Order: sequence, then C-alpha cells, then structure tokens
Amino acid sequence: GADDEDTTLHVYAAASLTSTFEQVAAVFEEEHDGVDVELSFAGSSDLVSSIREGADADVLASADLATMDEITADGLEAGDPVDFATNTLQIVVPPGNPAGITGFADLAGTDVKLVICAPEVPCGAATRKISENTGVTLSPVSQEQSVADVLGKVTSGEADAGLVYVTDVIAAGDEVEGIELPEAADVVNTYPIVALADSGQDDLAQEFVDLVLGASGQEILAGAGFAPAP
Amino acid sequence: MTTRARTTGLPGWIFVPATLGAVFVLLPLVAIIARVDWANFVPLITSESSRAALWLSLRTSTVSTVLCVLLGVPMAVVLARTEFRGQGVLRSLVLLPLVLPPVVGGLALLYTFGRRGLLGETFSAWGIEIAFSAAAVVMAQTFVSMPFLVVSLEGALRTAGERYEVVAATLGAGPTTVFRRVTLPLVLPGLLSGAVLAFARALGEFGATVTFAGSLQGTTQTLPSLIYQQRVTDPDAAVALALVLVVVAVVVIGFARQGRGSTR
Amino acid sequence: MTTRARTTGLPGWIFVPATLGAVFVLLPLVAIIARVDWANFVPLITSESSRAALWLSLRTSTVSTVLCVLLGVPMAVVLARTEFRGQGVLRSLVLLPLVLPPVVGGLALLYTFGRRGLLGETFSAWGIEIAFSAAAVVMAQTFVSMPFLVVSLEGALRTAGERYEVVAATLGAGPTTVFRRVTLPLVLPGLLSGAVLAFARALGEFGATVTFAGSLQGTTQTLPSLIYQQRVTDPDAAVALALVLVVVAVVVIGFARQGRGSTR
Amino acid sequence: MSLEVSARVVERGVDLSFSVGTGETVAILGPNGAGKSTVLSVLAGLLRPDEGRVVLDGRPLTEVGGGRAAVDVPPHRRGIALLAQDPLLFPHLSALDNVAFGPRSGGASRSESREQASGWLERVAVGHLGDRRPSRLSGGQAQRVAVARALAARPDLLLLDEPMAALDVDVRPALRHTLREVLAERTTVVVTHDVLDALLLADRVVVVEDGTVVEDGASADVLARPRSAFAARLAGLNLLAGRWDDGAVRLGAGAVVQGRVVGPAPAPGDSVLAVFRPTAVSIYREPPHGSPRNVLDTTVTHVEPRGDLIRIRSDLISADVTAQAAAELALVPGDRVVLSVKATEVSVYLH
Amino acid sequence: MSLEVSARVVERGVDLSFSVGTGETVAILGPNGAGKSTVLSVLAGLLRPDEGRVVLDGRPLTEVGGGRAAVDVPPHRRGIALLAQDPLLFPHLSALDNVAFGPRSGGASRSESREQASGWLERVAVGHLGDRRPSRLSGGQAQRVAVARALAARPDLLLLDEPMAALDVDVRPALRHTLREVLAERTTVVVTHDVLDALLLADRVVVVEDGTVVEDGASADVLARPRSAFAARLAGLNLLAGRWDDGAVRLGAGAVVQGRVVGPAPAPGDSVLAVFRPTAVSIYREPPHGSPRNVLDTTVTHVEPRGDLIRIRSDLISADVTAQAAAELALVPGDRVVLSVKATEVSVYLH
Ligand SMILES: Nc1ncnc2c1ncn2[C@@H]1O[C@H](COP(=O)(O)OP(=O)(O)OP(=O)(O)O)[C@@H](O)[C@H]1O
Ligand SMILES: Nc1ncnc2c1ncn2[C@@H]1O[C@H](COP(=O)(O)OP(=O)(O)OP(=O)(O)O)[C@@H](O)[C@H]1O
Ligand SMILES: [Mg+2]
Ligand SMILES: [Mg+2]
Repeated sequence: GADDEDTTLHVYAAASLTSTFEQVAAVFEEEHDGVDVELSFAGSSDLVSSIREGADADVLASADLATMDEITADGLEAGDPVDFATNTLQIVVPPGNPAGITGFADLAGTDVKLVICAPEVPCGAATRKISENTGVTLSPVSQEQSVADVLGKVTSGEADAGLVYVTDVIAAGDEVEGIELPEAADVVNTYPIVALADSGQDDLAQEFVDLVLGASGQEILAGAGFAPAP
Repeated sequence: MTTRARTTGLPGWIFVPATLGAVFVLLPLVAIIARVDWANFVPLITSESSRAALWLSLRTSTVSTVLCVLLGVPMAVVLARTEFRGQGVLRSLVLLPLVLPPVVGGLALLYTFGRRGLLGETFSAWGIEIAFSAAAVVMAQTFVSMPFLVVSLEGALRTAGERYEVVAATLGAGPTTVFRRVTLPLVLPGLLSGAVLAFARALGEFGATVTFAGSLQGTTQTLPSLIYQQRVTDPDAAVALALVLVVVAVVVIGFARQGRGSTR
Repeated sequence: MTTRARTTGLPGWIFVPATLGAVFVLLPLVAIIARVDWANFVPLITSESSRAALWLSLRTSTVSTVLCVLLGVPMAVVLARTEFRGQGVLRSLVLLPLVLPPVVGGLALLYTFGRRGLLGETFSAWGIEIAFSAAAVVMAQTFVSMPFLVVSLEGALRTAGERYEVVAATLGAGPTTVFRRVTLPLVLPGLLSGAVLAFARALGEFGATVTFAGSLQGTTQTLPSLIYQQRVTDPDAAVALALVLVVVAVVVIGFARQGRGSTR
Repeated sequence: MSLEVSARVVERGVDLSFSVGTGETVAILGPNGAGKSTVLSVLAGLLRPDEGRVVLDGRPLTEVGGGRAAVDVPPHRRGIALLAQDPLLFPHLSALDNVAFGPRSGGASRSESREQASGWLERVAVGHLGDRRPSRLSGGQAQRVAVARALAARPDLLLLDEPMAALDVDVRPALRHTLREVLAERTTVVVTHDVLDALLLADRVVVVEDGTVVEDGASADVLARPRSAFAARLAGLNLLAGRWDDGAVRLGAGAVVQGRVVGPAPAPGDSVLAVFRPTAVSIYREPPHGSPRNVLDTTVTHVEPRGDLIRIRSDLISADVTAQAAAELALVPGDRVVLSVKATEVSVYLH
Repeated sequence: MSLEVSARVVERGVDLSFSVGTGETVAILGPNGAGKSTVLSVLAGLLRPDEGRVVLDGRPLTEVGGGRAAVDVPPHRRGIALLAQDPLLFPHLSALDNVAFGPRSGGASRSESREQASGWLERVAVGHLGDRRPSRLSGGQAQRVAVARALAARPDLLLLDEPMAALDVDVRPALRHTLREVLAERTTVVVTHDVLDALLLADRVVVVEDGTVVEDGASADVLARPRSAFAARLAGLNLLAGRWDDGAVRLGAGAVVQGRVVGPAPAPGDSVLAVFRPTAVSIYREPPHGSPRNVLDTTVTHVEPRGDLIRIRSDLISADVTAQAAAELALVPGDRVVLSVKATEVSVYLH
C-alpha cells in the first residue's frame, strides 16, 4: 500500500539463499511501494546467534531445522516456522573433471584431493550421513567451515572434488561441474522460514514469508535448483 | 642539486632476502589484479551495495581510527612513561585483540555490549542498543585496531626517550605542556604510522564486525563483509571490490606517509 | 635502594582516556572469561583435536615469525635506509596484507601458489604441492604477519637514525659489520616488538589460513580454525579454547618483553 | 634566592653539600667524573639522591632521608633552569622557538616570547640563525642557542654545565660579558673547567674531587691560595703539602721548603701548604751554589709552550722559563734537573 | 699519507682547499660556523660536496665536478677515522667494546682488539671504566673514551673535532702528551679552539673564516705573525690592518702606527699589518707627553683578570697591565683612555 513509506524490512537468510532471496526481495519491493528489504546473509548458526543477541530482524530463513529449533526454544518466533525448500548434496569438480570422478565411490582413497564441509556445519553433517549410509570412508584433505570454502577450493582447482549442495553447483555456473549423487537423495536438507516476534511490522514480515511460500517465490527457488519442501 | 649527507650503504646481500620478501608479498596482489574482470569492472564496483559498503567502510574506519588515537595515545604514553606493578601483564592484555581470532573478538564484544552481555543490560536500560548498528561496527574496528596504535606508539616513545621531556621540564613546562609541545611532536612519525596501521586494520576488519554488528547493507555491511559475501555468488565482484579496497588503502597510506615526510 | 633518574611526570588527565581505553579492551576479555564453563574446562581444552590444534598453531606461528624476521628485517632496512623512485608505493604495497580481509588474502595466495595459480604450475612441475599442507598454513600466516614486523622495525630504524652507523663506518666497519654490530643491536627492542606483533597475528590468523590451506585436524587445523568450527556446535569449547589462545599469547608476549627489558 | 644543598648519591660515589647566597654565582670546579653534573641533576630534580636536601629560599625542594622521600618537587615546579652538558635542543623546533620555549611555558604570549627569544639570540650572537632547525647548526652555534634558551627561562636558580664548551675564542669574552650582566642579579651555579670563567663569572668557587667538596671560598682566594692540588693546577700554581717543622715545610720525601707564612702562624707538626708561581722557579742542570734556596731534585715530564714562555713540568712542580732559557737548557722529558725557588716567593699557610 | 682537499658546499657557504703532508698534523682553527666540521665530514666521506676533490696519498677518494660524482669512496674504505664533535659512543657496547670496535672491524681477534682497547683506555686515563655503558659515564669520561676509540682505529688519516672539549685541566696536558706521541707518526687534521693545542700538537695551522681559508702556515709563524684578526685574537696579539704610507701604517680612521718592518719591505700603498703584544701597551687617562710614540684614543669595553695581569680590552686593541696599575687607574667599561705602544714593539709586515 501507499502508506508503507520509508519502512524497512530486515530479512536474515542463510548464505546459500543469497541469489534467490535477492530476487524475492526485488519482487517484494515492487509489490510494496516504499518498502525497502534489507537482506543479511550468513551461516545459519551465526544468524541465530545474532538474533538471540538482539539483532533487529523481521524474518529468518534458515538452512536447517536444528538452528530454527533454537529460535523456537527461545520463543522468538511470531508464528510456526514453515519449511519452504529442500536441498541435496552433489559432487562438484573443476571444469573438465581432471581426476575423472564418476561417483561417490571414487571419492574414497588418498589420491583424490577431496574437500568436504566440517561435520559441525549442515553440509558436513549431510556428508557424514551419506558416508555412513554407503559405508564409503572419505579421507578429505580439508574439512571446511562453509560451502563457500569448499567451492573456493574446487573452483581454484586446488581440490579434485568437493561435496556441496545442488544449488551451489548451479550458482557457481561454468566454473565447476556437478556430478549427480543418487546416494544423496536420502539426505535432504530442509529450509524453514519464520516471521519473528520482536519485529514490530508483523504484517509485512508475514507477507514476505507468504511471498516465499507462494508461486513466484517457489519459482525463483526452483530456478536456483532448490527442491520444494515435502 | 643539493648537498646531501650520505648513508653508510647497506650490505649487498641484504637485497636478496628483501627482494624475496617483497615478491612474496606482492605476487599475490599481482595475482588478484590478474583475476580482475576488467570488462565489467566499473559496473561491479559502482553498484549500489558496493558504493554503500565503501562509504560505510571509510566512515567507520575513520571514526575508529580517531577513537584509537584518542584512547590509544594515552594508553601508550602511560605504558611507556610510567612503571607500576603488573604493567607487563597489562601490556600483554592490551595486545590481546591482536591474537584473538576476529570472530572470537566479535563474540567477546557481544558478551560485553550485546543485549545479554555484561554491560548490555545497563545500556539497554538507558535505551542504548549498540549491537548491530554502525556504532557496533566502529566498536569492533576500534577493538581490533587499538593494539596496533598502542604498540607502534609505545615503541616510538621508548626509542625517542625522555631526554627532551626532561629538558622541557627544567625550562618550566608543566606535564601538559611537555606532552603537547614536546612528546607528541617528537613521536609524530610513530603516531602517524600507528594511525595508518590502525586505519588499515579497521578498513580490512571483517570477522569481529560481522559477528558483533552483523552485515546489513547501508548500516553495518562494510566493504570486507560485502567481499566475503560476494565471494560465494559473484567471485568477479569480490575480486573487483578487493582491488578497490587495496587502492583505497594505498592512497590513504601514501597520503599519510607524505604528510609525515614533510614534517621531517 | 638504587638511585633512579625520575620521569617528568604525566599530566593527570591522561589517565582518564588511558583507563577508558584499557577498560574497553579488557572488558571483552573479562566477558569471555565469565562465559567459560569451568566445570568442563580441562576436558574441553585437552581433547585430542584441541591439543593437535594448539601444537600446530604454536609450531606454524613460530616458523612464520622466523620467516617474517628473515625476510622482513631486510625489507625494513631497505625501506628505512635507502631512497629510490617508487619507494613510497612499494611501502604502501608491502602494508597491503594488513588491509586485505584475510579471506581475500587467502584467495590471493591461492591465485598465486595454488595448483592453477601464477606460480602453481611451475611448482607442480617441480613436484611441490603447497596447498593443504602445514607449509600453506605457514605461508598464510607469514603473508598476513609480515607487515607488522616491517612497519614496527622501519619505524624503529628511522627513529634510531643513522648516526651510530656513520660513526661505525668511519671506524672502518664495512656494511655487513655495521649491520650486525650496530644497526641490529640498536633496534633490537623494535625488532622484538615487531616479532611479538607478528607472532601474535600469526597465532590468531584464521581467514587466510582456512581459505588457502584448508582445515584438517593435525595438518592444517590451527587453534583459531578449531575455535571457529566449535563455535557453532559447542560454544563452550570455543570459549575455552579462546581462553587458551589468550593465555598462550600473554605468556609469549610477556616472555618477549622480559627478554627485551633485560637487554636495556 | 638562597640555596642549600646536601646530597649523597651512592651509585656515583657522590656525597657533598654547599650553599649559595641570594644573587650569588658559584662556580663548581673539579676533575672529570667528580660529580659536578650529578649535583646539578639533583638540584634540578632530575635525580633523586639516596639521601639529601635541597632548599631554595627556605622552600624545601628535595628531602630524602632513610630511603624515603619526604619532599620531592617535580622539575617544572622548582623554578630552576638547567643548561646540561649536552645542548639537547628540541629537534622539531627552530632555534627561535627553542629559546621561546621557556618564556612560553612561563605564560608569555606567542609573540612576546618570540620577541624575548630573538633578543636572547642576539645576545649570544646567533640572531641570524633564528629560523634554523638545530640539525642545521654547527656545534658552537647549537651551544649558543642552548645558552640562550636557559637564560630566557628566567628561573629563580640557574644551573649552567660548561656553558662555554665548543665556543670559539671570539665569542667567549662576549658571552662571558653577557653572562656577567645576566648573572649579577641571579642566583647561579656554573660548572666549568676554565679558570677564567670561575674568576670572571663567579663570586665563589666550590672545588669537587671524588664526590666531595675539597675547597669552598671566594674565587680569587681559592685561586690565589689553593688548598687542593686540583685548584692549584687550575690556577696554574705549584702546591706542595707537608708538615710545619722547625720554621719550614717538611715534605714527605724529606725535602724542606722555606717560605713566608701568610695568615695564622702554624704550630710545629701542623699540616701546611707551600704555594708559589711557576715563573718563580729556576731550572738548573746541576745543583747551583750560592745563597741558601729551596732546591728540589726531579725529572722533567712535559715541555710545553705557554704564551711567551715555556712551561717545564716535573713530577713535583712546574717551572715557566723564557724560550731562550729553554733552548739553552735543551730540556726533554726524562731529563733530571734541579729546580729552585726563592723563599720570598713561597707562601706558606695552614691547611 | 699526504692529503689534498678542496671542497665547495654551497648550502653551508663553504669553499676551501688545503693540503696536509705525510705524517704532518694540521690544526684547523676558526670561529663557530666557519665550516671546520663540514670539511672533516667531506674528508670522512660523510658529506658529498657540490664540487671538490679529496686525494689521500695519490688515491682519489672524492671527485665531484659539475654536479656529478666521478669518484666517491664509501667511508669505511677510506682509511679515515673521525672523532666528531659529539662523542656518539655506541650505547649498547661497554666503553671497552666501543674502543675495541675499530680494531675488531680492522680484522683483529676479539681478545687482541680488547687488549688494544684497554691499552688505549689506560692512555686516556679511564682504564677503570672499561666495563661501563656510555650512559653511565660523565661528560668528560665519555669524551675520553671517544678519543681512545678514534685513536684505536689506527687509520691512515685521523680527523679530530675538538678532542679536548669537556676535559678537565688535569687531563688536558696528559692527553696532549699522548696525542703528540701518537700523532707524530700519523697524518692528522685536528679542529680546535685552543691555541695551546694548535701550538703543541700541530705542525701547521689552517685558519678558516666564513668557509674560506684565511691563513695557512707553520703554527708558530701564524700565531706570532697573524694575518687574520681571528688568528691574532687566538694568539692573544693585537693586530691592526692599514696601508703603508710614508714609512708608517695608516689605519682607516686616520691614525698612524709606527713599527719595525719584518720581512720584505712594503711599497707605499701596500696593505700591511701591525702586530704587537698586549703587554707592550701602556694605558693613560690623558694623552702622555714625551718621546714620539704610537698613541690611540679609544673606549674600554672589557676588564678581565688574566693570570697575574689584568687585560683591558678596547674597541681596537687590548692591553695587559698589572693588577696594581689597573687598581690605580680604576678602569671600568665605557671609560675613554689613551693607549700607547713603543714603535720597537710593533712588527709590521705585508698582508
Ligand atoms: N647515569 C649514571 N649512572 C651511574 N653512574 C654515573 C652516571 N653518570 C655518571 N656517572 C658516574 O658518576 C660520577 C660523577 O659523574 P658526573 O657526571 O657528575 O661527573 P662530572 O663531574 O660532571 O664530570 P665531567 O666533568 O666529566 O662532566 C662519575 O664517576 C661517573 O662515571
Ligand atoms: N646539517 C647542516 N645543514 C645545513 N647547514 C649546516 C649544517 N650543519 C652546519 N651548517 C651550517 O654550515 C656552516 C658551517 O658549519 P660547521 O659545522 O662546519 O661549522 P664549524 O666550523 O664546525 O663550527 P663550530 O666551531 O661551531 O663547530 C654553519 O654556518 C652552519 O650553520
Ligand atoms: Mg659533567
Ligand atoms: Mg664544528
């Protein structure tokens, strides 16, 4: 509406949502004249600790359910969190796939320079689960703190392979190649979103959540490689 | 042609490690420049978020450098010119922000000034909210930059010695006059390089800022935060912005050095 | 009771900002200590990964400090004692690792020494693989710490001046003798504080290390990387480890200062 | 402004006391390392003695006893200006601003203090160098600026440590003249190695040796009738110490010196001093025959021209002879000679 | 080792040249700021002149012409040791190690160089201070160590800038003696303000004023028959410059001075110098009547004791009179007096 002059909506979103939420925000600003959406991207756990420490956030979109549980445990949510997308792991290799990786089994062994996420972060937890499911023991050369660090090692050609989300592979464009990982289908990462209690602009926050869950939001997410929430 | 006192000359071998060191530091910069996507350079660095981040970085770094000078000069003077029990420990502690990984520094600031921190509740009661504001960016930068200023200045103060201060006192100058008219002018080069170090550190600060102040465009998203974020989605932009940071730093440092040169 | 030359005294007001500064820097440290889970402190910091990380951090920081001294002392001497065209620019450039956000520094190192970097192919051809090794950690730490040593030492060299070097030359001492017997001993305090700064910075280094060297327990996972990682799942452990880092730094810094005190 | 000082500085082997009357100028003389600069540091409040007192015009400035400092006024509150042995001009200020520093700290306005400063620079004959930085001054020019700076501070007590060092012969008399004018109204302590300074500038002389005061008296007195070997050498006089025995001075080695007694008559066994001028000493290759005289066997150690005359220095005493006489005797260090001096030329007084 | 130097340093207003023969000791005298230290810096290779040459024993060390340096040997390769005006002892080394620095740099072993060093320290009478840091030495002690350090370096050419500064009267003759022994075999340039140093240490004297050489000759000659006002004052002589006119020296003001011509006879109109000792000058309150004499009307500017005598300084010349005479005349600065000197006491020579 026209009475939304000079209002700002603060949206905290997981780093993996960067490009999609930028598009969603653009759509939202178009629909709400005078509203400015300010996006803050970081690792989910950093976002949660910021919010718990008093950051001025209206909406939180997290990359896993565990971190969202911390919000609900503190009672910081305005409504129930809703899952809005899922993501799965893929093998990522430098262009041309110099090490000739074809599947998960090729990642075992020490002659392949493999980088994965540390088990403490969601993509690392997922990696470990696949490894347990398949019984393939990985011997990575590095356990990174974030997807970005894994991608960085692969795009620079330093590593022969890495394990990251499908959406990350797509976002990285032709700097990398993705290799389908059927074993990942069982290990799905779910993204929840919620409007926050301290917002002061509950309606607007809820409208943003609705946009993400709605058709145009889902379309943008699908374009980036996210699967719909079950 | 002016007459000049000559230097005694350096041993020739010293240029070998010096060149090696310079190459080691400079090559990575060359590598960055080599990666810049010059075709899109201008649009990349003039996007709204880039300009906002650059502007914020410059402002906050300047403010925190001023804070570092205001608080750090007295600290350095006290450390260099007095002796008291526990001074050694205090000096080590003051250096600590140097050794703390910035993220831990940011956490420590949150634990102190955050809503649930040591002082946070007092501050909240007064209606002051520091965390996640531009003030928080300044505080984070000040926290990590302070040791640079203190250490360089204390070194300069100790090297300069107290001889001239003593002379000034025998001429009837009180402590404040001595400080203003003798101590400060004599260590001006040291103070300037300390300030340059502090400014540079503040300009490049990222970990503590993101943790304590967050990263919100226009308010708390500094250039390094933007670079960190872009690195994932748009490496070209990240590299271009890093180059901007480098150029800004070179200009500022060069400017400060020039100012220093002329006072000599 | 020994007789002592007295200082001229400081203006009283100077203690106000000095105390303010000290409180600002020290409170966050207190806040960290207040958060430590003392009940589990010992098990947290003696876990295998903690010990491995601490040991790796100490080793790599020591090696990179040595490298900084070996390469940085000649650089500082050349910058302080020669004059050439473009010296100002070179000095600013050498300072750049200070201003580069560490992550960008790590990227720059990757672009240079990585497998597909500027020199990487040459290195690969020689069978040298730097990435993901402790050597990479050392390189990253050296890269970010070097400016500290160079800046402090250049300042000390300039403050000390060339007078004694000139005297030594007129007594027949060649450049190497002058360097070894006059220049170095005279700036020893400056060199020591530079080395302490470099060591502290190397000890706290995280961004560049993680980006360039990765993070694998026992090989490349330094204490700051471990803290960063633990922060998510086990904040108690992260805080405890941060405290360990702080204590190590205080001990090392205090030790270095003591050594310096005795040479005065 | 009268001054009283007593100070013990164990580390430097100094333990002495003396006083200076209002408006008086006292010269401190003594060999290198005697403790002259140490005393000035104690006076200026730059060094706290292990034990001692400094009282300026009844106001205690330092009072240390039993290891505790009861009073210790900081240097800038003492009203004492010190010209140290090293000029230490502020390197970041011009010569003029260096001199203006004292007046400015004393509360004068910028232009006023600069005016005063340029007056002082004129008086030490470096008025044209006011805008030079100290690094661009010659050694003597820097020394003159430092003197001007100390004088310009207008202190209650002025301490000058070798103010004439590094100055050329041309400027010394002029500066001495200036100082005499300035010091006439001021209480001053001046350390010097030059007997002319002591005579011309000072009312009183304090001779310090090995950290203690060995002489203290009016300048002319001390230099005419020195009681210490150092003061005698300073005054260019020969001094022999011995015991009064049978109407003569018996020296340690058994030799005897006759002389005129000045002042109170000594009793037998009293320790006495025999003082005479080098020009009164004659030199012989062989012992002379004639009217009874004081005769001393000795060895030549130095032969030096001294103005028109040649000074022959021996183990014991010095003799000044004309160049002609010296040429005839063809003396070189190591020669054994006989020195003689008429008894009427020798002053004898109680030690 | 013979030395030839010519140097122009525009910024400091210095443009001079002189030479030193093998084994010769040359004293450079001159007022403050004349350029003495500047010349030593050029010789030691610490300052590159705008134009000039330094040649030591046929080996060019500096050759600068037209703004380009053709030759510029670095200081440590010159074989020239410099004792500068400021002692600048290495603060991190003990006195002994300071002195041992030169021998050590010259290739001597550690123990050998320390042995030599302690010998040198003995010779300047501070042997007992070998293990002290410079910061714990008195001014004069530091100066002595600096002298020892310069001597110990055993250079081909030794440059001493005021080696006797800050030394007490006791040690000066001894050090002069030591220096004379040492300098006898060495080529040396010594800057000094003390005429005794020039007479005792130097074979030749070079007087520098305003950056140029105004006199250059054997020490005794220059001091006996000075051609420059500075050298005359240094030697304690009166010097009047004028033109040869009708068998006398006509001064600027119209006064005329009679004297004995020494050396080649001047032609009418030649510029000549009249030189005489202050002791030869008599003082009168009123113009004296009697045999024709040189008589000068003037004003007293200073009255100073000088040894046994009192020196009366006037605008033109000085007179030394006995204390008695001075007391009778009761002169104070400002008094108008008449000075007279017998023609036989005045030496006249060509300028
Ligand atoms: N900072 C110091 N620490 C310890 N001892 C010192 C210090 N300065 C001087 N001394 C010693 O104390 C004694 C007195 O020194 P002082 O400087 O007072 O002598 P001085 O009479 O001024 O001699 P000079 O004529 O050489 O200047 C000397 O033996 C000297 O070695
Ligand atoms: N570093 C400098 N830069 C410019 N001018 C200088 C410098 N040092 C000295 N001068 C000037 O050059 C002239 C010659 O100086 P120099 O030091 O040679 O004099 P000096 O004869 O040694 O005098 P003194 O007897 O006072 O030591 C002086 O007028 C002085 O002001
Ligand atoms: Mg002294
Ligand atoms: Mg000089």
